Amino acid sequence: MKIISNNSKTDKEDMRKIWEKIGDYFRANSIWMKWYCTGCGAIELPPTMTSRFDMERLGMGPMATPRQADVLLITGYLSSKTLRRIIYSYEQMQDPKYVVGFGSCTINGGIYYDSYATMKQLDNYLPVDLYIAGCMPRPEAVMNGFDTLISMIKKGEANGWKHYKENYDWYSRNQLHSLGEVYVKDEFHE
Amino acid sequence: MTNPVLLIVVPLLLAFLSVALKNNKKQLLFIAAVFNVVGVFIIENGSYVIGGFRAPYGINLNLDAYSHLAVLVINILFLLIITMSNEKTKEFSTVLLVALAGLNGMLLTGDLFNLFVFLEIVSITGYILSTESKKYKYSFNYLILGTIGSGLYLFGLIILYAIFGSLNMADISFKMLSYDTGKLVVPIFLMFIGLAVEAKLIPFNGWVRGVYGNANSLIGSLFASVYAGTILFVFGRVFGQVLVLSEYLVAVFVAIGVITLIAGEVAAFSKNKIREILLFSSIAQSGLVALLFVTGLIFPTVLQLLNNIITKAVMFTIAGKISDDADTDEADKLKGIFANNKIIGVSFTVSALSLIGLPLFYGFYSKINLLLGLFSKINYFVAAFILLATIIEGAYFIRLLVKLWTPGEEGKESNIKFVTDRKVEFDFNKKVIAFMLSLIILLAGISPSLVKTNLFAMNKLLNEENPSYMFELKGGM
Amino acid sequence: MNSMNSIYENLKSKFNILGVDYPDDMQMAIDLDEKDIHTVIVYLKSIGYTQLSMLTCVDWIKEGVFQLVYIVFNWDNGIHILVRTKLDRENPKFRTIVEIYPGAQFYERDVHEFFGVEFEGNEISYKNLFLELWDDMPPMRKDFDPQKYSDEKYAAREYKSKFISEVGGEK
Amino acid sequence: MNIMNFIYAFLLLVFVFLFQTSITGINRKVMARLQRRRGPKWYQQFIDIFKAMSKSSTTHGWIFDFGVIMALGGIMATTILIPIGPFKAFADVDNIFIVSYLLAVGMLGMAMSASGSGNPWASIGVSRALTNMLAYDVPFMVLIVSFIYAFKTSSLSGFAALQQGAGILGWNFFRFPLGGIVALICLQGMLGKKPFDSFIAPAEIASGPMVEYGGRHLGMLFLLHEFSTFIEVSIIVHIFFGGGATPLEFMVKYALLYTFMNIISGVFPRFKIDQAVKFYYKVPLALAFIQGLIIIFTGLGVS
Amino acid sequence: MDFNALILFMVFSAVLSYLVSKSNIKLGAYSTILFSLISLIILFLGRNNIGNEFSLLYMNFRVTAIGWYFSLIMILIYSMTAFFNPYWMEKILYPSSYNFLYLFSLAATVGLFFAADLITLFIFWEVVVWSSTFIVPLGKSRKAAVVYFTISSIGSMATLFAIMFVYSKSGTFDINEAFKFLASEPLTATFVFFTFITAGLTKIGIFPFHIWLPLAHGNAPHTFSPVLSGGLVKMGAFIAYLSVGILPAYKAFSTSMTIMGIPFQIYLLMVLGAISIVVGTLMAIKQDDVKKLIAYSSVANGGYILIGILMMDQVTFAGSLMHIFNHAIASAAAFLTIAAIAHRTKTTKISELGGMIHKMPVSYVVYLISIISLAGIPPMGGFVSKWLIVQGLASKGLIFIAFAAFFGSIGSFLYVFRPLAGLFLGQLAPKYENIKPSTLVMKIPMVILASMSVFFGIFPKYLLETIGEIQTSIGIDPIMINGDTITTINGVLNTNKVAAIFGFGFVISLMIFLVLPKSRKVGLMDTYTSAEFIYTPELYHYANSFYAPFERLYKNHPSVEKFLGKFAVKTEELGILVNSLFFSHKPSVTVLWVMAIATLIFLGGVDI
Repeated sequence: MKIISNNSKTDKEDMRKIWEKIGDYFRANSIWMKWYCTGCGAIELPPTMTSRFDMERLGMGPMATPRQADVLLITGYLSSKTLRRIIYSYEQMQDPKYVVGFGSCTINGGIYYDSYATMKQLDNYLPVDLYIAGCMPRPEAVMNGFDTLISMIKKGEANGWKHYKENYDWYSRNQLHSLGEVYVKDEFHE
Repeated sequence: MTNPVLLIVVPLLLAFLSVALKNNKKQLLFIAAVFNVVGVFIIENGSYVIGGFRAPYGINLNLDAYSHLAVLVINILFLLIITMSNEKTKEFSTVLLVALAGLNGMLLTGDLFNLFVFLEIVSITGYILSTESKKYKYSFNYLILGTIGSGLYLFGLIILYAIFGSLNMADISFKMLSYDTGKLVVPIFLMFIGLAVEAKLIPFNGWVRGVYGNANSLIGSLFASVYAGTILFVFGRVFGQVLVLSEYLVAVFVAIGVITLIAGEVAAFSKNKIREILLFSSIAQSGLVALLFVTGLIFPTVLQLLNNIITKAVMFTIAGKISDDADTDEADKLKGIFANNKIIGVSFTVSALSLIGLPLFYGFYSKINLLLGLFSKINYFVAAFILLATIIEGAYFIRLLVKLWTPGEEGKESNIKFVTDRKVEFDFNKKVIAFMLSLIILLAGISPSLVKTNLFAMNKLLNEENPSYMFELKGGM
Repeated sequence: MNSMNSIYENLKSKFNILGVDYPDDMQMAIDLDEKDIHTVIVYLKSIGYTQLSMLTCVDWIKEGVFQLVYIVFNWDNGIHILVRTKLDRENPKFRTIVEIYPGAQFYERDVHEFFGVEFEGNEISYKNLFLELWDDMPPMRKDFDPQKYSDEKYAAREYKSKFISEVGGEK
Repeated sequence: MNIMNFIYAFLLLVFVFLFQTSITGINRKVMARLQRRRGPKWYQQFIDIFKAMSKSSTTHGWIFDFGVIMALGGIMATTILIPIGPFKAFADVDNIFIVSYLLAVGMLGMAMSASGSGNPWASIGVSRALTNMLAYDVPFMVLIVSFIYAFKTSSLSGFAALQQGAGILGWNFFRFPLGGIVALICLQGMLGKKPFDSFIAPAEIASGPMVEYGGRHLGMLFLLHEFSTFIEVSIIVHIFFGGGATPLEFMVKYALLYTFMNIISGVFPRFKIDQAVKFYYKVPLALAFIQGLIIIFTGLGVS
Repeated sequence: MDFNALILFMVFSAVLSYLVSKSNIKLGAYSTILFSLISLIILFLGRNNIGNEFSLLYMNFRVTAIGWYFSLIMILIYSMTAFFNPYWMEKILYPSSYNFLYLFSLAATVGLFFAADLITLFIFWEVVVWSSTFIVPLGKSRKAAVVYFTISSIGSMATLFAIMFVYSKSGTFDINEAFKFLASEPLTATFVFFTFITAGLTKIGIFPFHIWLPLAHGNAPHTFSPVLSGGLVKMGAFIAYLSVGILPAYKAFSTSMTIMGIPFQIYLLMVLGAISIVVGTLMAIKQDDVKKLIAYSSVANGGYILIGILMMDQVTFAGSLMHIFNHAIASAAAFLTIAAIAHRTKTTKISELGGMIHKMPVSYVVYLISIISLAGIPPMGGFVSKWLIVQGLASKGLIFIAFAAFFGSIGSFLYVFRPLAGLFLGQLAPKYENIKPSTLVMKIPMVILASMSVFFGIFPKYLLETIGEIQTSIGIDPIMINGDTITTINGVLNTNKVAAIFGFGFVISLMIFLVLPKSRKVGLMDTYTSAEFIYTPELYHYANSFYAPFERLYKNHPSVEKFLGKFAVKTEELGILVNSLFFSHKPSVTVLWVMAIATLIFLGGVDI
């Protein structure tokens, strides 16, 4: 399901420079995931990586740190505490970066729509390039989603990170409204 | 032309006078000491008969190069020590005068029995001086051991007299050459015990710890340098040049000397009080000197003896003064005491380093000659023991010096605030003389020729059998 | 069952027990007045109920009362005892039992955060445990409406088409 | 040392990059097939490297950048030293000690910039990497010493030339079987492959020293990894498998050996770092000493 | 001018600096710099003096090539370290005597290297020992000075015994003639060889005698430990050279049993050197205090030097002589950087520091260059000397010594990197936020030493030619070097080519770096912490027990310090025993002893 991208540019008229096209080709064929295993969707990823579905065919593989990762997979409901960490970790990733929301909890809060702790719509806080519906999508849906993501990157439509940069204040206003503040000093760590 | 007997007679005369003129006893003592020092320079070598009877029946004073040097050094040191702590001499002036006479007598006499008489006189003055520290138990101990020692010496002498019929040293040594030394073990050994008690050798020096440990700056340095020096010179005379020792006896005496050396050093290593360290070091040094005399080395032993008594004079005076003012001589309580009186500190350090035998100090020159002599006599074990003793000695002296110079806990920079709060003021004459002595030690170390020239007389007598270090290198400067 | 009775008789003889209930086999619930909770718990601990399995609070909003439930467990005979008491709902105050069961510290903190029950003597219980930067009344209270809080806090997604409502899922 | 040498050197670098990266791509496919997966395209490694280079990156100060540059520079310099078959960019510089110590420059440069990033995981990774180096390098060097003593030369091409003559059995691997085993085990440590890769453990310490690298730093470090793999494997090929009469022969031997090592690494779990050190100082060191003593005292296999 | 005046000048300069610093300590410190630099220039220009003899009082000297080389290194280290003296004047308790002892020990070391006879050698040896003994306690520990003096005096007493023994046998003290007679008597030669070299072993810090090194270097005042580890350790190497070069060791032991082609006596000492490499490396990896760490690295490098000198052949001997120079500069530079840091932050413990690179970049670069040279990594000088030593060992097939050598050189990567990561890199603690970098005067010596390491790494020609001359003067064939290409039997090293290639590689990688997209500057706290928020840099700095897994492997290792500590306690107990046995206050004990000895003697075969 495609994002209702609110930037006005239609996808026909291609303004990217030749160098960016080549870059997008490389970035499309080699996407490294920073899967944040927030909710119940994380368990769907091992099957997509191992022998049956093998996402390495698409050039995708897991990476340990946000600095090295290209795509941030949000695989489940996001409580306010986890959302703060997600935003901090998203900002640590290198441009161009993409966000993929798994499951209905990221789309509209899912079964936790009325909980006082979980957010209801991910793209208020982060620029989501791709949602994969399902109350946890099966590996086929995940692979299909990744395929869509790859074609989007190739066509240069996965510009969530540009969108995040351009209207950063809109995003941070949403974040502060929902979370109070993003960088908290919690007692357990220092 | 002047008869050396004056060196004995004048102090005795002044001793009796001082009993009469109570209030200026100190000046009399000073006059006697000065006279003796001047006298030494005037007298010439030779044998002086006393009381008309010719040797070997009468008593003669034998003034050769050896005793000339002995008398010279002892009198100078006596004068220096008295001036150094002259505020303490008032009480004991007469005793000191008698002691001065006795000391000179011991060194000059050519007659063994006369030596016994002077030994008795000197020991008595020693007992009296040791009472100053009010620790009568130790003085009593010293008295008992002293009398046993001199008694045994007399007993040995009587046996000798029975055998040889004469008491004159030269006569006895001449007759001994032809006599079978195997038979003389008993008298020689008894005489050895007699002198060993005063010379602080190992089994006989029970008294040393009590007496030296609590002596003040005057008495301490007197015992450690003047008394010890005289006894060792006499020991050298009797056992080095007069008596002819059999192989067996030499081995026993060397063994005793080595045990004293090692035991003294190790005991000093375990001590923490300054004066105790010094007294054990002087026990060790006297053990070393005794064993060297017995092995037949004269010239290097005398050098080592000089080194010992000069450094001990300086160190004991300083240690005595410190313990008098700060009423403790625990090194840990006196951390950094030298920080605020540097001259005393420097002279103490120089004499300590010279005692260890480090180069550029006089001690090194004597140690080299020592080793040369020993190696020429091919007994390597004794040399090895001496070097081992030097290592231990270096360890505890450096530990002491480092404590006294640089205060500070482990792991922190040493600085002024760690200095002990006990105040010690050294008066002017102590500072001057201590510094002058340490200067002499330094100069003698840097250019040993200085020591060589004024020992030239000494040299002629002794240069034939043991190689002197100076001759080889520079071809007789 | 009979061991349960003997325990009950033993307790009944010692303390003024308001009510007893057997919610499950090997479980016994006793209701006590507020002031002798501590004595009972100390007693129970002394006779072998060494583990405090649970401290929780039940919000009886209609009766206007909070009910604190202490569940202690005896490893020898395997019996759980639920010690229950009722607190006034307006300003719920109670004495801490950290001196008896040190482990109660976090339970009291949890109850304080989600119900607002004050436990004197346990300062840590005033700090928040799970919720970060919480700015509303304790959420587990019945009068707290999560739906309203969620809608006001987290913007929901507006759907152009009314698809969900036609299916009959009334909000 | 004229300009031609430097042009050869640059061509050598380009060739090594193309050759080694495609070998890695093929090996990734082999590893996938090992796990019954289809595996990526053979040129996937190229794409990964160029993708990493195309991204933006963050830096933690000048030492962070300088370290990476120095590391890649050092490793490229070492690659230039390596002869490929008969072809050498520079005459008589391929001394084994120069190669192994210049390799250390690369290690030190990366360690410096990793610690400079301020992330404790990077420092833990570096400390493990250096301990690992102490483990695998010593047995290997002990072996090399006995070879130098036996063959009276310490240059790679010299070793290779000595083995050219007598076909397969002439290779040192078969003349000194114990030494060959030790060499392969040490190669596994050098490459940082599975049993001995505790210093880049992704789950434990978030890929160790690489934790803070992104964008161009990551790309350059991938290059570094390719070049250092080439150096390490070609050292073993030269000393133990007779180098290459022609560049093609060298490339085939190289590819086979590297794939063989990858397959081994495919089936191994990961050693803890002190287990790795204990292992290296038991088996390989003992074998190296035995082999060394055999060579020095009996000269068996040298003639 | 001839070197007689040089030694006199140095002694007077010591006295002069004492007097100057009496009036004004800062001026006194600057005078130490001035005088040591002057003596460096005199010595450097006086190269034509080699061969002439002169005498001073009863000590006589002969300027040899190796003596000139050693004293050049020594004065270089002294003069470079003197630049740091002015900043420590107010910290040291006795600044004037510090300056005096500083220059006096320098004069003594130069005298030692030019000694013509064994007595002069021993005199200056002991003077250096006691003059440095009085400097060490001015630092952090008094015990260090005592341990230092005792172990040095153990060594020097053994050497004195050897000198006296040789004199009694050969009749002369002159260095060249004294040992000649040993060539024909292998047994006495073995005895003299082992006793004479003990002083060298204690000074280099070879295995059983190494415990004073970390104590003395670790605790000496910051401006003296570079001299201690860079300079004074090299005196031991000079004695080791004497006992192998001048004393005809190889001729004397030609008949005795050989292990791997080396006479067993020399091989035994090489094994000791190897053990001290391994022990030094393992202990250095464990240290938290940087000065102790560098001290242990001096123990390890001392092992290299001893092995090299003992081999007395073309390649290894040249390697060890060059290593003496490289190690002297590198460890002195490392110590100076640590002193610069300690000057500002008052501590040298790695766990208390971190992120110094942001505050003191120059010391960082100097430290980096010196540790690269210490670890023996190519572009620097250390590599050339270690390469030579390893080539020599390989050509002789000494597999066990080579194992220790490699363990030492790779282990040195570990312990040189520990301060680099713990001290310089990583998080900067807020309390060091506003410290100033090291002053200009401090920077001069550091930069000079670092550039020297680099220069002799790329152009070792100048150094190796002088070493070649030394080798010819001793009578072994010199190292073959023509224009920076060092050829040995089985290996060629052209440092220019290696450096050029390294530069070429560096340029390419720099170009790659610049072509790619720019990167964004980010603070040190903004790192991947698996998404947790962090606020305190000290907690986030990884420096404590850097190699914990490796250190656990040899946690409870037997330590020589404890053994010698127990030995000292034993002597003390013996003293107490002797005290109670002989020196008790009761006269009865003495009477008992008198009777016992009397009966013993009388029984001993006496016939009256």
